[in-house]
Amino acid sequence: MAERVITYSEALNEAHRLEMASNPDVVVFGENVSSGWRQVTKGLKEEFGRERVRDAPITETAFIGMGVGAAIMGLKPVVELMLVDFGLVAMDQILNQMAKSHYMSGGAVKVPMTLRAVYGAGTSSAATHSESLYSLFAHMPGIKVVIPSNPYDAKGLLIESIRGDDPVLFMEHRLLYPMEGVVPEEAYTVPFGMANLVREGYDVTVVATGLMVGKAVEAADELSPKCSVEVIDPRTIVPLDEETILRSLSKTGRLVIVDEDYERCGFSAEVAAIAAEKGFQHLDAPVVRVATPNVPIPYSPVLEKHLLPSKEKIVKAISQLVG
Amino acid sequence: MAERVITYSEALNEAHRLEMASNPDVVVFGENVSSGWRQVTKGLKEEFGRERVRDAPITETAFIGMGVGAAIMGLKPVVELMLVDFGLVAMDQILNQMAKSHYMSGGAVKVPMTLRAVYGAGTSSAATHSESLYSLFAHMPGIKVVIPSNPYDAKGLLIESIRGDDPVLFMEHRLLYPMEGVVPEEAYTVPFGMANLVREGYDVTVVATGLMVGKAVEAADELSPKCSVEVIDPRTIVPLDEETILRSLSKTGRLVIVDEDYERCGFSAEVAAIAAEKGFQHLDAPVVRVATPNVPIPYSPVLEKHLLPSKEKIVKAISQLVG
Amino acid sequence: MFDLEIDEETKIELYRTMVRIRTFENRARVLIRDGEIPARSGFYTGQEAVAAGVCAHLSPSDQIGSTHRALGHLIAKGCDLKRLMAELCGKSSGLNKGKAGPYHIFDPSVGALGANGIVGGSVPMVAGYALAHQLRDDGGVAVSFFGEGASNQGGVQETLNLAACWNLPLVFVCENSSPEVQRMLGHEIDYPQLSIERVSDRAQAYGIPGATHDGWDVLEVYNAVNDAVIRAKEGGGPTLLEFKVHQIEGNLEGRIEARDDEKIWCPIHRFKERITDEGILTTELDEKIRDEEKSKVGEAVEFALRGTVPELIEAFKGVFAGGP
Amino acid sequence: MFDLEIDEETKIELYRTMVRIRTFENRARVLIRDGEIPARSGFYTGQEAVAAGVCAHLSPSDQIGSTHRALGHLIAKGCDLKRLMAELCGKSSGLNKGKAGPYHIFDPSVGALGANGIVGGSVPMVAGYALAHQLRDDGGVAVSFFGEGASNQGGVQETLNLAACWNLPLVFVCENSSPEVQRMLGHEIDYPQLSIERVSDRAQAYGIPGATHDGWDVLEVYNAVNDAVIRAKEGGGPTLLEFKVHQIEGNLEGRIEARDDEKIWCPIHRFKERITDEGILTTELDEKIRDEEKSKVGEAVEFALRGTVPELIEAFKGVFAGGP
Ligand SMILES: Cc1ncc(C[n+]2csc(CCOP(=O)(O)OP(=O)(O)O)c2C)c(N)n1
Ligand SMILES: Cc1ncc(C[n+]2csc(CCOP(=O)(O)OP(=O)(O)O)c2C)c(N)n1
Ligand SMILES: [Mg+2]
Ligand SMILES: [Mg+2]
Repeated sequence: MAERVITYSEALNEAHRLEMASNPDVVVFGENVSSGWRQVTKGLKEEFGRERVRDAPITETAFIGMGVGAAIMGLKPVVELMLVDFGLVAMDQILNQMAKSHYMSGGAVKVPMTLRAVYGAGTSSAATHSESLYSLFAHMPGIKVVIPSNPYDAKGLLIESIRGDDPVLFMEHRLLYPMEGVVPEEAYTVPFGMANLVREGYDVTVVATGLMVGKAVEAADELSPKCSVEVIDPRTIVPLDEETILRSLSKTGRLVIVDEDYERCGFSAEVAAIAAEKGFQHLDAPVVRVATPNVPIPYSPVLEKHLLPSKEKIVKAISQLVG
Repeated sequence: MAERVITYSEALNEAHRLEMASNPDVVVFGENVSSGWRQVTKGLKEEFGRERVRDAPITETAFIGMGVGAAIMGLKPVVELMLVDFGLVAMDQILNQMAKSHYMSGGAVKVPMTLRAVYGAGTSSAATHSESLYSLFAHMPGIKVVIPSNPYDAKGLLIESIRGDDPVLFMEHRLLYPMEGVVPEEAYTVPFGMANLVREGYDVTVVATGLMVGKAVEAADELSPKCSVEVIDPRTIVPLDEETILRSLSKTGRLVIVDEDYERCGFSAEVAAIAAEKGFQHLDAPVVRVATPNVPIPYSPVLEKHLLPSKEKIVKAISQLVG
Repeated sequence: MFDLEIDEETKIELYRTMVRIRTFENRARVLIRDGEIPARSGFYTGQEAVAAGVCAHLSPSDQIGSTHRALGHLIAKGCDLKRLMAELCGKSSGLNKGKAGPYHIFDPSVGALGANGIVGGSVPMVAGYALAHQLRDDGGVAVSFFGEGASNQGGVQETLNLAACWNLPLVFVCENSSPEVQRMLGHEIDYPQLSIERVSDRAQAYGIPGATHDGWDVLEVYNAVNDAVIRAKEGGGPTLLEFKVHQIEGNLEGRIEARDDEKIWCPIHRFKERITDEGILTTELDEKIRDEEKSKVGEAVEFALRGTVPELIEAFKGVFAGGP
Repeated sequence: MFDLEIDEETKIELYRTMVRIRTFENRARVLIRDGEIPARSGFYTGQEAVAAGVCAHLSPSDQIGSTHRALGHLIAKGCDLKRLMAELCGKSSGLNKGKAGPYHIFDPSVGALGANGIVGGSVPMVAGYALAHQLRDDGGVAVSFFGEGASNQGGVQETLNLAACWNLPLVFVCENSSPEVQRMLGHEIDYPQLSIERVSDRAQAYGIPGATHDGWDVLEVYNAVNDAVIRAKEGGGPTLLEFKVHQIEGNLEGRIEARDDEKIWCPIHRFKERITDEGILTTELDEKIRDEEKSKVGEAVEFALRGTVPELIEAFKGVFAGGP
């Protein structure tokens, strides 16, 4: 039987439908989620009804907080943040109430909530519509941070998020929505904290997330066979599969981190720090970060492109490191 | 003439008074800032009047945003956030509007605003009243992040913040308020981006901020003369004086970072990453982070103490590294 | 609103709840002084009528969201006094293993979800409790307590709109710590917190019913909440109730009565006079209630002090429910 | 409110401003189609009367804060059309060097401070502009534009309270993109955004004056704003004005008039009829205005296209004003 190919956004839509069909506690809300224009949530209202799929007023604090409360009551809310940038108006609900209620309560309550957020640059949308920001959420204890880089992972990780007992920030790069891939029709899960070894290699380890995974693979293609590049996609940055990264490092001795988020105090810094702490004996060369520099994303496409990590920058970083 | 000794909070109060007296554009607002109980702002209303010193409703988004607007108009607002934790309700105004307006406008507007925030653990105040969080602000481009560790720096850095042209997050550890030190009576500035070499040493470099500077020095005392510890206080983490850190590293070959903020994607990760990238050739041993682990701060004093960085933990980290 | 016929038993219960709260808080003050409770926090003294009058209408399957001044709400909602006091003392026998402290207590077994250290922070969450009742159609209701300071917070105002748009079974209870009293006492206020006198005047801005009452009169509270709870349970949507309160001083001697000059706002004093006049409360009964509550609180203190501090390894446990 | 005697010149200016906005936006649509403007954004078509009627009362030393749908506000406030169009095209000759794009334009020379990509994001900042006027006692005023969706945002509601508490010289202008029209058009709305029909009903919740007007009638806008601006300048504090608007389709042919079925809400069409009836606008004058505006916009397009893209080094410049 031919394997079925669908897009990343279709995979996410399917994950919603499967979980909503099998569990009446799964509810969906956010801005315009019932609109037919929204690829990930379209059709849900028609299939599961206006009670379980609701458009919320443009009040992220109120509706994300409502998600936290609903989760504490045992529902499984999947709440959509139209863009991760807009989450900044609701950070108390996310970083305090959603993230910490379980711990603060000594385990008396759980917050099984999935907060989906679109992210990413590359569309000339400027400083408040282009960010990644996952490092902000990863910095704070209590939130699992998930960044699928392909349709298969998107579906499996979303189902895992919904079924799990913890608050999850689920990040979807908007430029990945049209990406196609083989996706099984049935429900399945991709576990958290298990990196994907996207490509084996021997000379250098590249850790990349989200949209950057594809760029890392392109860079690896371009450098092959001159240089053998191992590409690791952590899939979840909290929890992080340090073992797979360190094991790879013990083989290659070289590390490049490709991260669309800002560099300073970002995920790329964290991986570099782990290497410097726990992988030091393996390191044969300086660690290199290919991240977005500490600059707001400008509107001008040429300026934007100049700042963002790219295949070319990855190739250059690897070449300098290995060459 | 005997040098004058005052406390950290008195130094901050004096900085306000000097700048308000010399510049009518300096205005102060925040929750209860006119109260006689508030050490840093007390007496300002009586001296400079109710127009320039105002208590604001408990609406951080509104009054921080108002500060941004007032700064764009050429005033020099000094806005107080009672605790940095409460800033989470206003992150859009801080991380988007305050931080990015200058860049986004192509330089057409400036935001010379100082956002003062009390921070820090150690008082059994639990998860939403004990955090450091400066890494969240440092992650975002456009905000200078200042953390004075003693009365002299507190006054000089605050005056520099107020006089400067950029938005500043000014972090004051509450346990430092009673700290005494020699502080000149006149106005002076401490420049940003220049670390303070608190203590010279040859065996290991310790980078520490805020309250942790004192703990690092205590640890150095305890280890001396067996082990010679260099202690560096960056004073501002944005901009960061990488040079001083790297120079020290080239001498010691060993690096410990002591940071009260959460470890993951935190300031300690950033310094470790800089070492792994730019100081790799100097590093003789793994970098060590002594930071608050990725756990919300618990109420119980024993649990809280167990998590926080301490002199003992610093001593242990250094001993393992050097020993 | 019609005046409910409130039976004697209910009145005595209301009185008892208020006495319990005050007794508990006064003992907590002593424990703070003695260093057994490691941090200060907000007290509810003077506001007892609100918690008592509101929670008398709720069952354990109804929820409340509370504030930094939560003890009254938690006690009125039925939290176990022993485990509550142990929590304040930071013991592993506390409701939340000593991790919460006064600002973050959660007790789902009685629907107390939860205290909150962020002004206004619990309010959006309460909308989620109400949403769960609405979706399950179980006739439950959720109550959101907050102060007049909190009433201005963005999240609170957003939630008023959202609850109204979705017709959630929610009662907003604003305890207005009485600027009018502040003014009577001659406190200078350069800039007011609130641009209006009555928080409940905001109700119409969300198209929901609202009213202001004296929060020092427990029967007035009881009556007002009755209507709002019935409306919510019957699908009539949210209500915004405001109760004026005056935060009065507690004491270390365990006295139940307020200072003489505070008696006009003291809900316990006022209600005692009333039900004494009505012949419901006799001196003997009053003493019995006070003794009983005192001994319950005494047991709670003993329990708390007997408890052990958490094991150090607990610090790292429970960041996630589903590991790792 | 009394009806102002509005002179002919002012009426013609109002008409001209509206024509300018629509002409500009229609050309921008073409540039988007042609890829000269690299991203889509919100347009103001159908709302021109609000920007024109409001900004006619403001001088360059008064400020506005705007939204994601800013072009109308910016043009009415007097932004240079050339540098505005160049900004949309991402050119270094743009108002903000091509870094802002449609969502973040700032032009302090005319008090346009600024567009904003975050719904409600500019509103607290406008309180700061107003505060500066109040402290300097310079008789200036600040105007905050936002949509009915934004009106629910926490920061917006907080700012209403703050502005009222501090009596700031601020006019809140809510453009309500007309749910009543949506309903007339038969759009199904499961859950409303707003719990009330009229955003201006929230004014009394902050103790300030408020009123709702037709935003498709530029004279009605002009009158309403006149009162609010005078009140603010005279120390009477903030006002909340709501204008109903209907967002209509623009076009690529450069037509000024709306589609036939949209004409009832088209402020340009309506005002043209009115001032034609009044004998103020003749066919010749109308054509002259349109030609003049078309040619100004044409020059703006030329200027924009002639501009160069920013030098790459610019990307890293200007994160801080005071280095490094
Ligand atoms: C977002 C936030 N800002 C500020 C504080 C500090 N704070 C704690 S209680 C309080 C006053 C709250 O006033 P109100 O809501 O009226 O409650 P009351 O204390 O009068 O019961 C403040 C400002 C906080 N905890 N959270
Ligand atoms: C905080 C935030 N949430 C969501 C968005 C996405 N968004 C942009 S415009 C818009 C609708 C705004 O509605 P309204 O305020 O009525 O303005 P209108 O578009 O009708 O002019 C939304 C939801 C945003 N930019 N910012
Ligand atoms: Mg109060
Ligand atoms: Mg609208």
